[in-house]
Amino acid sequence: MTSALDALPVTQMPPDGHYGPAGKHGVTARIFDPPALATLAARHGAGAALSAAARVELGLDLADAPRLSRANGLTAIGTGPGRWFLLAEAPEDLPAHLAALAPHAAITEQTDAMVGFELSGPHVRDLLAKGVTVDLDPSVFPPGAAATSNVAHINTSFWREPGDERFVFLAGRSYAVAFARFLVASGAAFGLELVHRG
Amino acid sequence: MRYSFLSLLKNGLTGQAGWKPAWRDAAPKPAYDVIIVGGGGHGLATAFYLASEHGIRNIAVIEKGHIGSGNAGRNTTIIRSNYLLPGNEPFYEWSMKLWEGLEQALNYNAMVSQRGILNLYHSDAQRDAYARRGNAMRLAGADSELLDREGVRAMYPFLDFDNARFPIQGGLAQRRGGTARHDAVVWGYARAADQLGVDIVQNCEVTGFISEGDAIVGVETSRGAIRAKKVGLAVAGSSSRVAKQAGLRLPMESHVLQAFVSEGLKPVVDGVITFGAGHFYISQSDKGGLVFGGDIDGYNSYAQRGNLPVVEDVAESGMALMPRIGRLRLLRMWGGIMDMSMDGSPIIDRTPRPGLYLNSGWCYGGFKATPASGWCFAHLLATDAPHATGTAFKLDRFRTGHLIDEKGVGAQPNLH
Amino acid sequence: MRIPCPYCGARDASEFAYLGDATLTRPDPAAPDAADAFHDYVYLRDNPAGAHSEWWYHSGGCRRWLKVTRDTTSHAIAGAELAGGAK
Amino acid sequence: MSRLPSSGLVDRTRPLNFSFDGKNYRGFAGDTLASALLANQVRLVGRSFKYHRPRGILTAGPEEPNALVELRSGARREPNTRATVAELYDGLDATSQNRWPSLALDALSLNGLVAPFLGAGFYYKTFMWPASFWEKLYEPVIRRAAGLGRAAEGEDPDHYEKANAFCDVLVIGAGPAGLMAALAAGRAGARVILADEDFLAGGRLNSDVARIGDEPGPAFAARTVAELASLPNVRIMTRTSVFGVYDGEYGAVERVSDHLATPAPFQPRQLLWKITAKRAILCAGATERPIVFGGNDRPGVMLAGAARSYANRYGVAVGKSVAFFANNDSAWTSAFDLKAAGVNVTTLIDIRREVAPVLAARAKALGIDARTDTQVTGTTGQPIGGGLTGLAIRTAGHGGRIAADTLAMSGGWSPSVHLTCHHGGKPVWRDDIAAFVPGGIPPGMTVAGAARGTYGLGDILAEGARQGGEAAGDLGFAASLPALPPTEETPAGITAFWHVQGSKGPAFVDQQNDVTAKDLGIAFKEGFRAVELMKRYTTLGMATDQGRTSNVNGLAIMAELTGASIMETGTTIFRPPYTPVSLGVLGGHHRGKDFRPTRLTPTHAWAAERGAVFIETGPWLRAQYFPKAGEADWLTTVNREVKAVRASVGLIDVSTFGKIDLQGPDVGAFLDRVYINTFSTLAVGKARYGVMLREDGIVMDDGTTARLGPEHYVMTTTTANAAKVYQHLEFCLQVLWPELDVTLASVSEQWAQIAIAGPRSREVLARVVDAGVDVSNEGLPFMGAVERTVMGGVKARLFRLSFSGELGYEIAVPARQGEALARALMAAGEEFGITPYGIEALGVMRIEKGHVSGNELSGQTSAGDLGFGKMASTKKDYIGRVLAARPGIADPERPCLIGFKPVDPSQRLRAGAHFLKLGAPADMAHDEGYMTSVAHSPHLGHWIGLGLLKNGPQRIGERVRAYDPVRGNDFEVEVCSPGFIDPNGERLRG
Repeated sequence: MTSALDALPVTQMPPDGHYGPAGKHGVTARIFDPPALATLAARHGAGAALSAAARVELGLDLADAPRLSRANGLTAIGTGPGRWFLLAEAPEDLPAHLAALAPHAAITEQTDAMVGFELSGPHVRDLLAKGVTVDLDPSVFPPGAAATSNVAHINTSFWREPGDERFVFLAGRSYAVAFARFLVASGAAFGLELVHRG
Repeated sequence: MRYSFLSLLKNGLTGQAGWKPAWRDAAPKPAYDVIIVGGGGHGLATAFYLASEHGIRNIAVIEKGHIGSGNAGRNTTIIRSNYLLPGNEPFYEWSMKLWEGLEQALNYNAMVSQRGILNLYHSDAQRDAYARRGNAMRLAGADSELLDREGVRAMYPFLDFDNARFPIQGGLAQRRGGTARHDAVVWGYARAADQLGVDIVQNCEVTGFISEGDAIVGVETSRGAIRAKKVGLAVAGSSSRVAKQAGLRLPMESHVLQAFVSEGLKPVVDGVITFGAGHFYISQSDKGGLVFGGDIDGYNSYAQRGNLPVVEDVAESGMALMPRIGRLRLLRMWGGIMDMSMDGSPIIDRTPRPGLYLNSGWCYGGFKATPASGWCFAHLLATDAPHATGTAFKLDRFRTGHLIDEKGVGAQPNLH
Repeated sequence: MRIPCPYCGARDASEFAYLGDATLTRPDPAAPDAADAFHDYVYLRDNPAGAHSEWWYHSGGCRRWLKVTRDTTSHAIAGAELAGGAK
Repeated sequence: MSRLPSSGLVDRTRPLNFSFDGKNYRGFAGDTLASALLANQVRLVGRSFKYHRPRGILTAGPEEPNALVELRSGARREPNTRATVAELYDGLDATSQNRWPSLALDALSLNGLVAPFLGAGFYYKTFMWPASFWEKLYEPVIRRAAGLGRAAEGEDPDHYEKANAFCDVLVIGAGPAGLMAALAAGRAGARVILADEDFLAGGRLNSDVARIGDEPGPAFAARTVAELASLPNVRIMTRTSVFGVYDGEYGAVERVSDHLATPAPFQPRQLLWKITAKRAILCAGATERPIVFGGNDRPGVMLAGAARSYANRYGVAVGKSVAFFANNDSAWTSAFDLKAAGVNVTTLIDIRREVAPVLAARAKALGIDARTDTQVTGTTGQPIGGGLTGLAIRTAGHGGRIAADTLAMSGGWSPSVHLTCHHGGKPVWRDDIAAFVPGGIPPGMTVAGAARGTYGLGDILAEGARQGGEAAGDLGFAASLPALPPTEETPAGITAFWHVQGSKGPAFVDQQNDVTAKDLGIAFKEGFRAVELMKRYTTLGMATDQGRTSNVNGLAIMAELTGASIMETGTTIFRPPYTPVSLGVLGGHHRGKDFRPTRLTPTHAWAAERGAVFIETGPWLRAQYFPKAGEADWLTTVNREVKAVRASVGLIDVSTFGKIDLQGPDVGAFLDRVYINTFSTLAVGKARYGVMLREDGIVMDDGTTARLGPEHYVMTTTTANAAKVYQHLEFCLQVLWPELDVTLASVSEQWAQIAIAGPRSREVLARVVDAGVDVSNEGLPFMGAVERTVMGGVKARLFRLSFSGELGYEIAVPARQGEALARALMAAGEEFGITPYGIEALGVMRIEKGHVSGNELSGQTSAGDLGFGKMASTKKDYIGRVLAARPGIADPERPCLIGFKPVDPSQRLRAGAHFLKLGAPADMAHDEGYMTSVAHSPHLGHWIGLGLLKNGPQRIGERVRAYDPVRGNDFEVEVCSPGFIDPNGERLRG
């Protein structure tokens, strides 16, 4: 029950546009489909071999931590011990691309599983404070930091992009509208611009 | 002293000078026929029924603090007999019958108030489950009614019927359900038991058991050793701790349940309402406070306090059900330690130690059970046989597989 | 209550699922006393007032089972470790 | 008007209009409703709970027991709002409560006449005769008379939000100690949150106006706040009450919009802050106590410190003729301040024989009649409204009278220790200041200033600064303490004193709940002497003010009665919330449709476009059925859908099932341990139905699991148990059998899955698969499972499965392709009249086939109960095997799954009906089970059911009674095989 949500049905993605007081532009949310996404889970005792293979084959430093590593158009996001999301910059057959890692890891196609939300703007952390239970202060959650956590009853994985105040969230596709509603409910006070990207 | 119109009039005219203590603050004697450990509602009711129904009057109720300082004074005061399973329902219906005559039995106004309880359902499957339950209640001689959405609306038009995430489809009503004033239940049983000669010994903590061979023949306490032919435990969330002193490991975990009361208001909610799409139940006390609660916090605890996530969950559920309560204020919250058994149902049984009897496992439903729990435990202590309505509450049912699992969640106490 | 997940960092307990006593070991199902042993394993608990070793599943985070040591009288958490060690 | 000419912090350039009980008044920005009412000489503000006694304004803060109003109206009505903290805004509309017909003339004030009969515990001793009269007569009358304000009249139109904050140091209270603590920690570089419930930071500095350095208190406060505001690492949160100390976090409410008529667009009314702080410094100050004496509740009797606040902060004279009554020095300073502000202070009454000479001298200099060794023994008042007109006093045994319209009293100060007790800490009594100070303090918290019993202003500033610096230092910040300016000190002597013996008229301890000293005497006589019992028996301290002004007096009086010390008597337990918190803010935006997230299936938009009716299924919205124009009711629609499937072909989105990919060399062995049946022998390209148990031997879930490769399986779970099963599998892998090399990945969101069923389904499938994909009976046999492509290169998983009993397939494609697949299937099936169907039709068909579902997987049924006994492997161990063998679980007498049909085919079966043997009485002893699921079978033309019946499978052909009194049904049904259609499964394999 939020004035910004009153007229929006829970069954449809809120339309692109401005939510909140005219003239206020606190947060921009870009909703996107990941070009290609997979989960990578190290096989039993194969963590070291997997890291080595990732370094050799992909030039990617797979940190076993909730952090971002990025190389050659691939971003790895640590989601659990020995587990990562691998996100590609452009559409591709990720399991095929990652085939060299297959001896050391279970690779699972997830391109359609998640919807991305890229959030930026001067009030992005004020908005996120309304749902994220992780401290996002740059001293604690610097660029490149990642987390998997529940936000407003919705499980998400997210990270902070290098550079300006920019965060990317991945939410399960069935929850995409619900997550967008959280953004509208929490962001309208600061002025929220919702746009679909690609 | 009997409470009567005359005694009230006399004291009103004499500046309330003539009242006597409602119960004696007894010192422990060296020995009793029966010692009940635990001066909550269940322990005091047990003593009262032992004295009044079985003629055993050489009884002590020993309590580590003051009577009623545990869950008896920390619950949401709901009484009902809307259980599902044959092991439970006849017992709770017997309890309801005892509630219905309680004040006259005790000469104490415990404000037993049968303003009804309504369990809402929000799906066809839930409706079917409530029909099954309502029919089971009828089979046990209890009252139940299955209402549709309009039936619910007629009772509580202010619930959210139009914009709910989980629309209300109807409800299972038990008109004889309601509430009782929890403290008064404790005081009423204490006073009535005291008048039958029961010693109520406060500030007396059990520190050990006196054994002769396998048999338990008394308790060591902070006020000295007290011997007894039989010792009954009715210590709720402390069951595991006390039983451990007798070398017993119980099918039990202690969990914290929070409860809440709002500022006083003119009447809003007449009976008890429980939400079916979340953990939330609410009623309004005679003083005007909305009394409500939700789920247990879900982790082992002896701390008598909980945390914000459950508070938030309760408030979210409350607002989803009754969006007009948004501007009402929560006045107090507190926590009690629940004796969560492994199948969600109680134990009233002998233990492997002769002379030691157990009354436990009330989960977060112990208040409504108070009279029948006392009745059945007294019956067991007096006769060494279970009362007809409590035969299923065996300690060895986990070994035999005769579980009484109302919720169907298995051996996980935090889910019951 | 914030649980120090070894992988994710301190997180609110609400994003975990609780299972309870982590000192128990699943008995040998082939042992002659398996019926009794499974009864004890599934149903009997020490339920201590004080230090308690307990399973929490980080369902909202790394999806690992953690063995958490927590005081049931104060809720103070002494530590948490991943079940079975990190892969 | 009683606005003083110059003093105060209100903004006299910003007048605000407001109304109380329909009458219009004017105040200023910076006023509370209470200060504005006093400025307008409104002294009668409320009625008490029990006796409906007229009451005025006792305090100037959140401890107010009397001046409670209904603020706003209609759906925004806020009952029991303290006028003393309600910030004035233009157009504020308040109404007095708990009175009828009017505040001045309240009918229920007649209760006062029978007060001698209504002492503590009265209710417990009466209303029992006759028994039936309680609910019919007594209780309704009591309920109507009880309560205070009225709840809002409709759905709360405002919205609420929640937020999380993290900091190094949380400072609670922005008075002198808090400001210095925040300054010390903030300057050191720590992340600081400074929270104060007031709308103006400064605490008592704004009311006491003692000089600090060369400036008055308010100026010092404002300057310090300005510096704090300039520090990027410090966040100042006014209008924010920290209400609870939880494990590792603090709960706080920010009243974002309560000082406005309505919240600004898109702004919440209030915001719940959950603050994680490494350290907290409690600087909550102290609360003044009343003195208990006869008639101490009249409008015009108030706390001395409150009178001082009204004069200094709000520029309001609380009366025309003000007397003071005290046992301590602070009241004297208050009196001097009032006098200095221009208020007519006539008399200073102190119970002490002697006071500090400096105080006596100053009183004399100001022309105040100071009377020591004197007590107030009674009050007189106006006949209507009860406002104070005079005092009866007693000096060394001699009586006297004093005229006064206001009495400012002080029994001393109680440190606000509340938050220190939220983890069970018990306050400790200090005789020297006659007050409880913090005992056990929650981890990470320290206490500074008056909340710790430190009363000298210089000491308070120093303590705050020191603790702020130490907190920052502990966390690794280099702290240098702020300079401490010289302060103007006032004496703080006190002689403990609680109530005036032998005073006239009821002497109130708890003014809101009307608990008198005499009630405590009754509690004592009847044995309710432990503080918790006393509290519960008398209701002392249980009102909306949470006993802030009454608890200590109450237990001190009980201590006198019992002869125990106050420390021995102990105090009641302070629990959250520190001040009452609205339920709306605790719920945040999770209400209405946003109570919980809604999960949408990949084909939701397509189904909506086709006119589907949706139904909540756990978090999901699923298509329930697809009505066509002209169909009379849902049953007509569902019958059509079922018939269409059985006659030709239909489709349904089954994406909501849980889907888990399992990879690794040990998957087969693992599945053998979690399912009762065997999966290690499953051939690649095949699927198998499996049942898993809990360790206690009861069925947990069922579903099909397919083997896509030698080391790759995909499991499906029921919609309801998807998360539970995943968690269970992870437990098995991480805790029970870490040696197994198996990894799990939930792919529930990745794959849209659509089932097509019916004799033409193969033909439909053949049209959507890519060239070369063989879906013939040989290429994709029953229970086949393969990875192929569809719709021109779209990766797909094809399963030949059936829940409906017809030839059927499930096709999984990446979720974004789900809608396209639905459309492609519709196009491919057009010539066969392909029919979309919903979960109702699905349910009908599975019941016709005798398949179990959620109603049977109740968590109470064993594999044997559901007819899966023979599936269980005897060659291996699996979760639940051992305990499933217990006699109570393995008992052949348990109710087992079987089918039912009505003897009279026109009868409608109902799930939830219980089974009784024909002729058996309807009681629990003869209960033989219950109906779990029912459906109208269009194929058979009558209702059919599944149920659990004792010895069910042995009773086929027997008639039993389906007893359903809650719906008025009681008729005979015949036990039959649960396979109502195609019992040999020929359609499936065709």
